[in-house]
Amino acid sequence: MRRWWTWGMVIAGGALMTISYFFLAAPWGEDTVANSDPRLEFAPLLFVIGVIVAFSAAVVYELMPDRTDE
Amino acid sequence: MTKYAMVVDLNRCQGCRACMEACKVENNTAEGVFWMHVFRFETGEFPDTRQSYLPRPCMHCDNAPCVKVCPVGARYKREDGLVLTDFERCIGCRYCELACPYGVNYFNWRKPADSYFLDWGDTDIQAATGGAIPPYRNPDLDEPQGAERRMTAGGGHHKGVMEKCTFCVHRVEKGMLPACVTTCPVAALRFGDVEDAASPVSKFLREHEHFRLLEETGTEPSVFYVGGNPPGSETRQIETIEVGV
Amino acid sequence: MLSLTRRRFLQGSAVTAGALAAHRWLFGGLETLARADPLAQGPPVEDMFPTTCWIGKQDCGMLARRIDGRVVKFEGHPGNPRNAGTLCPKGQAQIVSIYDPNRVKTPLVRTNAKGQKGEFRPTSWDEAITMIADQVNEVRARNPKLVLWQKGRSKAKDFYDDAFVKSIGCSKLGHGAYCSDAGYRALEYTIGLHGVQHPDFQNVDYLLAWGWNITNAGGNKFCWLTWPRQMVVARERGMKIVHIDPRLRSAGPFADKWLPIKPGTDLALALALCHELVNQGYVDTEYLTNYTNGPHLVGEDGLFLTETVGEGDEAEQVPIVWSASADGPVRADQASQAKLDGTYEIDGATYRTAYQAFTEHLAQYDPDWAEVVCGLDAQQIRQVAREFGEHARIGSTTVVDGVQIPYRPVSIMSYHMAQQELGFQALRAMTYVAMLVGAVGAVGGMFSDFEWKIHKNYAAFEELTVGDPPYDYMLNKSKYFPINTGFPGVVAKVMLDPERYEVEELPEVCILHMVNPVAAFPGQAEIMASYEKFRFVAAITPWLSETADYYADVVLPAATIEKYEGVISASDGILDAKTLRLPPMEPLFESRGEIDIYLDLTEAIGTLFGDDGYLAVVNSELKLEGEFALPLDRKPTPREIFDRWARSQGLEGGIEYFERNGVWVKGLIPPEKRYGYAADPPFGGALHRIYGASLLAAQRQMQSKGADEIYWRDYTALPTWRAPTMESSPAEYDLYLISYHMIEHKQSRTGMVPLLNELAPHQRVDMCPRTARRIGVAEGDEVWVESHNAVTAETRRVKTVVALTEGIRPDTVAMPHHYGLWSVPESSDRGPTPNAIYPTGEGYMANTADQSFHVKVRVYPANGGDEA
Amino acid sequence: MAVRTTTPGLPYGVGRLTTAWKAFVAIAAAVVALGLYAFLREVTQGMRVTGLRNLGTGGGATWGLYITFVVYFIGVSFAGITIAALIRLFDLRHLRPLARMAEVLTVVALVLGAFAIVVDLGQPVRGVINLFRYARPQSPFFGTFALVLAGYFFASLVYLYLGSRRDAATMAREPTRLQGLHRFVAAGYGDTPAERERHRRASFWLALAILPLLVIAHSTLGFVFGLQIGRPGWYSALQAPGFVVLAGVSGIGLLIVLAAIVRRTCGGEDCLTERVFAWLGRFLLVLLLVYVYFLATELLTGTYAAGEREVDVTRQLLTGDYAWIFWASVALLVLPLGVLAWQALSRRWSIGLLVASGVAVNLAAIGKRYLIAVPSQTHGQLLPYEAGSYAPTWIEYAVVAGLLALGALVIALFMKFIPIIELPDESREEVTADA
Repeated sequence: MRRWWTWGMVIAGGALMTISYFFLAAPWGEDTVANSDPRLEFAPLLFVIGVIVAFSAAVVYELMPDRTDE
Repeated sequence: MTKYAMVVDLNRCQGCRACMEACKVENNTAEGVFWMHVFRFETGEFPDTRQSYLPRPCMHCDNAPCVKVCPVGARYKREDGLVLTDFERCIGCRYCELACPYGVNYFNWRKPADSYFLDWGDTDIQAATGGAIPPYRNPDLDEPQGAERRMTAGGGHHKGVMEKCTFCVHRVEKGMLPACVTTCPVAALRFGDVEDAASPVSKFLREHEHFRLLEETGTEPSVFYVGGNPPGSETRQIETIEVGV
Repeated sequence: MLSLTRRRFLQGSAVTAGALAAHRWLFGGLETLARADPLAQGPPVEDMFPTTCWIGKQDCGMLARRIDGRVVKFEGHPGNPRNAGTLCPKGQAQIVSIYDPNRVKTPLVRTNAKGQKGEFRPTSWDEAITMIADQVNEVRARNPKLVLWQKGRSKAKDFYDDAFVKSIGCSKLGHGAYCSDAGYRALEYTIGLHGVQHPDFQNVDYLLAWGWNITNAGGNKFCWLTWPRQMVVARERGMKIVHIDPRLRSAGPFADKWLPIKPGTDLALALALCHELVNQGYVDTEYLTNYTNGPHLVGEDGLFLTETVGEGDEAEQVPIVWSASADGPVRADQASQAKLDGTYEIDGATYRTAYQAFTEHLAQYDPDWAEVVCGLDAQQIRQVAREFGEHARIGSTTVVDGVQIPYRPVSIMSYHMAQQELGFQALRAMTYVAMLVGAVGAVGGMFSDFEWKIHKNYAAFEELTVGDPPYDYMLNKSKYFPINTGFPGVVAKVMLDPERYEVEELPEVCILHMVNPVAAFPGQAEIMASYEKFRFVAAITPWLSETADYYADVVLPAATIEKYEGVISASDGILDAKTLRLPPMEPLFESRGEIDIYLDLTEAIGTLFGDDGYLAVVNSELKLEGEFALPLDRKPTPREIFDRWARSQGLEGGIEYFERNGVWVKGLIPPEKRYGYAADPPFGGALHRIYGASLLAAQRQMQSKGADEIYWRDYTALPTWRAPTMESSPAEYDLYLISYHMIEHKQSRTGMVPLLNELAPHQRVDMCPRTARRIGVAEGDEVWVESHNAVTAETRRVKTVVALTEGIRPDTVAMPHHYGLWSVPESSDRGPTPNAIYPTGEGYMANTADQSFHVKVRVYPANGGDEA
Repeated sequence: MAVRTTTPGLPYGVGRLTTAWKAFVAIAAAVVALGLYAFLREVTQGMRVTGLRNLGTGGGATWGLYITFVVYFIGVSFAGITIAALIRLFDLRHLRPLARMAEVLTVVALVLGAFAIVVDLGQPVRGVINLFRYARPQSPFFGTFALVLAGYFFASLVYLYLGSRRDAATMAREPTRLQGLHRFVAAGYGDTPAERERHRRASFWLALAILPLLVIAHSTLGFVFGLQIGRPGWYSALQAPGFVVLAGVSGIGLLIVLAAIVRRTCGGEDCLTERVFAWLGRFLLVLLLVYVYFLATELLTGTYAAGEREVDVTRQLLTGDYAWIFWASVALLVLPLGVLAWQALSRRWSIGLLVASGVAVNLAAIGKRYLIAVPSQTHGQLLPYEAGSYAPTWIEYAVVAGLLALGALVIALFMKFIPIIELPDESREEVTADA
């Protein structure tokens, strides 16, 4: 359970970072006109949220109360 | 497809700085701001002295460093080659100014109302102008431009945002020439579509040898110079503009 | 627009004011355009209204872009031949002048003593006008000439101010003596045209740009903008420019060859060039024989051998020439094959032709001699002479519009060359350079006007009358200045010491029309002292000029561009065109156009109506006759005056034609009018004077009436070199000071335009780096520039900053002739004007009473306490 | 089980407000207020109140003191997290007393860094909004903003928090005004072996995740300058590594100073032993050596084969307007280097000298950051503009002082809630018992 959550958040956070950074933020490449606008507004915010989620995993990992004795 | 470019004929330029003045009035730029600047140069020693002039608008680079570094995409490049500043998005970090090797960016260091030479608050003036500051205020600058409908630098002259030469986008979109080009008494400035092989500028460029400034930096400027030489290490500036802003 | 109306709406309640403040703080306070009428809905009303430039010299055509009736920008008028849609920096910047809060807003009356910073009280137009009228009438009753009307800038046709002068019969004083008058007189004397040298840019191949400030100032007839337009095209055609000037900057990159001549030695160079042209055989004998007084026989007394023809009043002196066919003396008007050169015996007396005298006179002036005098390289002088002669293609002709005309594609462009002690003679000698190769009035050759109209002075100068004292205060027809156009510097000296000049009556009332002598004229000290002497001074000016500030009893606020003025020539020398200045908006404040002012003033004086009144003169000046004539019993509006003029010219709709089109292009100037050779009679019938006998005659009269040498020494038949007076200053005054015009300013009249001050903020002294090293100063250092008057041993100095350039002779320093203002806050603290250290009067003016802008100075660091 | 501490009540002065402390806090608060006032003036009147001006015809520098301190603060943050991470990774038990103050230093420095960026913006509020809204990965600025200020900051925060739980739990047993807070922070930490094990593991992986982040973060900061071909003196591959190392130097330097202060004021003599300082000293020495080497190579390239404008800028540093700052900074780097080397060789470490070195290298760091930012603007124009000049106004000094004071204030407050030194635990006792 604890592991599930932890890894879940790490992966989710990482995914969010990757996606927002590479696909939702201002596009890369030659298309000069387009790339002044992010594909999705507030994509950078998503990136930051991704960071937060990923690192929060550690908190969850430690704070999650034990259900049953291992 | 259109791609605008400016061609400066250094064989004609008289260094009179009328273009600078036309720019200032057309775009209502504040004290100490020269979106168009004309260098006056000198080389050699008496009596073998050579003097020359070099107008310096924004280069509207195809590979514009300012566009690259802008953290929020306020500085953008248009399909038609114009490099503009969305002054409603600009956060005033001035990174573009540092990235630009030509020194064409001008930041609004203070409130526009404080930056226009004289006291336009004068009641008699106000009565005549309805409070426009400056009194020669150009309404076009307050309108969004282009397909993007973005407020290009020039409008209300925000405090704390970056601005620069827009190739007079508000005129160009009306089918007019930039103010500097129109006013040049000796037609040293030319402007037009370089994608269109039949356009006068394309033709002129084909017929004349030309160079661009600081090509080694790979910025691919849209401003071409015909005649004369790029400034070298022995080039001295004379009659420099001293700005007290 | 929207956000504006929102803002205005928000300002309704205090609550939303807070919200607004927050919004502004958050988003940086977007300032949007305030409309003339804040409640106006919909997009602003925009239009383009034609008018003409007001700030510069030549009144370029303009379109005023108006938003809701407010002017926001001036564009060049595309249809105006002079500027074809373009404008110079001043033309662009003048928009600020309209809205300048520093303008004189109401008529002012002085409340403190003169000779100091003025204190004024605002008053009504009526009171101001009445005060002036009373003063004028009081003096007019005794002697109208004691009213002095003084004019600075010439804007448009001067009918409305001339009419004032004529209708009240007062004296008129212009500013030409500081401009190019000596040159105008020289050309009127030599070829009969009113103007100085300029080329036929459509055809010229080789141009001597002689002191022509190509990149910064105007030229003959046009201001800066039009000449360079033609010059750059000519260069692209292959024209070469030889730049003769102590400063390179005036030609910048356009000098193909630079002759950095020593200031004040242009006469020497001109003579040397003539010497070379003659020696190398570049002489157009056909022209010289047929169209100049070269063949006329000159006796040992230096005067022409003449024969009296006719009796009594009909009697006239006809010069004699030596006829080759008759091999004897023959009347010039009957001679065939007159000999151009040679010395001949007639009744035991020897005579030589004027041309012979000229060439013998030239013998002393070879390039090696000039090398020393002018500080140039003799070889370079020879080369220029050769190239000039070669390019002249003597003997060739070409066809223009079906007319065959001699083709001499070499010319001279000189404008303010006359502003030197030897100006008059220098300009004559320079004209000879063109005359020797027959380039005057030829295709591609030397011009001085656009139509071959002979000026009345040509005939007048045949007999120079030297009258007896007492003289009038302008010293007209005096033993001091037989040729004299009216020189404020002389008037000042006369007013300070009338006995010395044998003058009895001095002017008492002065009306300053758009003129600022205190700041704009050299000899500042004398000028200022002289205005103390006026009993009453009235000034018509848009800004409080320094002269008005110190000496005006009444100041009338003149409008800037927002007024009617005209008629204005829009010709570019090729097309003939006319335009008017139309007000793009109502005059701001209580200011008014000059025409309105003079209508009221003459009405108050009582000279507006009637057969020799103001309106009558206006009618004659504008040639308003019959139905177009102004009725002489009703005060017209300026618009009506120009409407009648326009209709008299056959223009549909009268003034509305100009309100619609801005400019009236009449068509090409035909070759018969442009080219002297093609004119009928050729050159307008004026025989070109290569030998000035009447000058010599005048000199003898002056001597006989006891004038000092300093006055008569330059009245010589042939231009004769002598060292300028300044050369006798002590050795420590080791530098020449010259002044020049910057493109960013216009004399003293743009000092209050902030947009221009931004480009050229303050005074400076241009100096060669090696000179600076010698003096021990660097770029930007403060220095004293101290001038020395070689006649009075007086010294004057000003403090300014060093500007280094390799484009100036090491023995010369230069200062822009602008700045030195103090009355308008915007214009003050921008450094001194060189006029404060230029001496005026004897030794520093030409023999024609025209100011010299040359003086010896020393320059030394201002650091240290030598405030002595 | 009672925790042995050198003082009665809560350990390391937690919860005890001495007059000296109060005075310090009062002064700091006052300076913060001053800085805030200066900043508000800047916001209302525009940045004209600063000494910054446009490049080129403006004849000034558009980035100045603020950016200098952005770079400096973020540099400082380096130290904390590195030390902490190293301690976890290599289980350097004797250094554990340093861990928390290091972490606090990091978090605070990052906050100040963020603020320093904001005060440099012409449109501060809009800046905060638009960066989250439009920030472009293509802009080196993005790296600084997103990676450093977000990721890096949050990582350190988590780190700090998890590390504090145990001490919070320990103190929560004492019935004090802070009990509630400590309970909350402890979040039910029972110090069971399982929990300890989990904490050990979590910290290990965090540390592992942070170290690369760290390098990236400081490199991107370097790229902000290093990628600009248009600025002589900036365009250099060495910028990034240079930034990382100088960051370390300033960070460790400041950590030494902080540790010394804590040792003096919170009675940490028992655990902040000379051994700890010696280790810091050696670490600083190594980083210094590396940096001085970079400096030399940088100078060489700047003078030797460089373009004419590069040389121009370098000349300004060596002999021109900026020479005094440059040589002062160099001295402040080389002298400590000597001192530290001597101490390392003689194996005798004086905390006083270490603190002096720490202060010195930090001044040097600030100087160097300034020299990276400014001269390339005033003397680095590629077109022949006149050389410019830049002098900060009192507004800028006040704002910067305010930021520094803010940092000091936060740390001072923190010390009164959570012990700035990790409490010793049984494992440590066992170690000492065995010894």
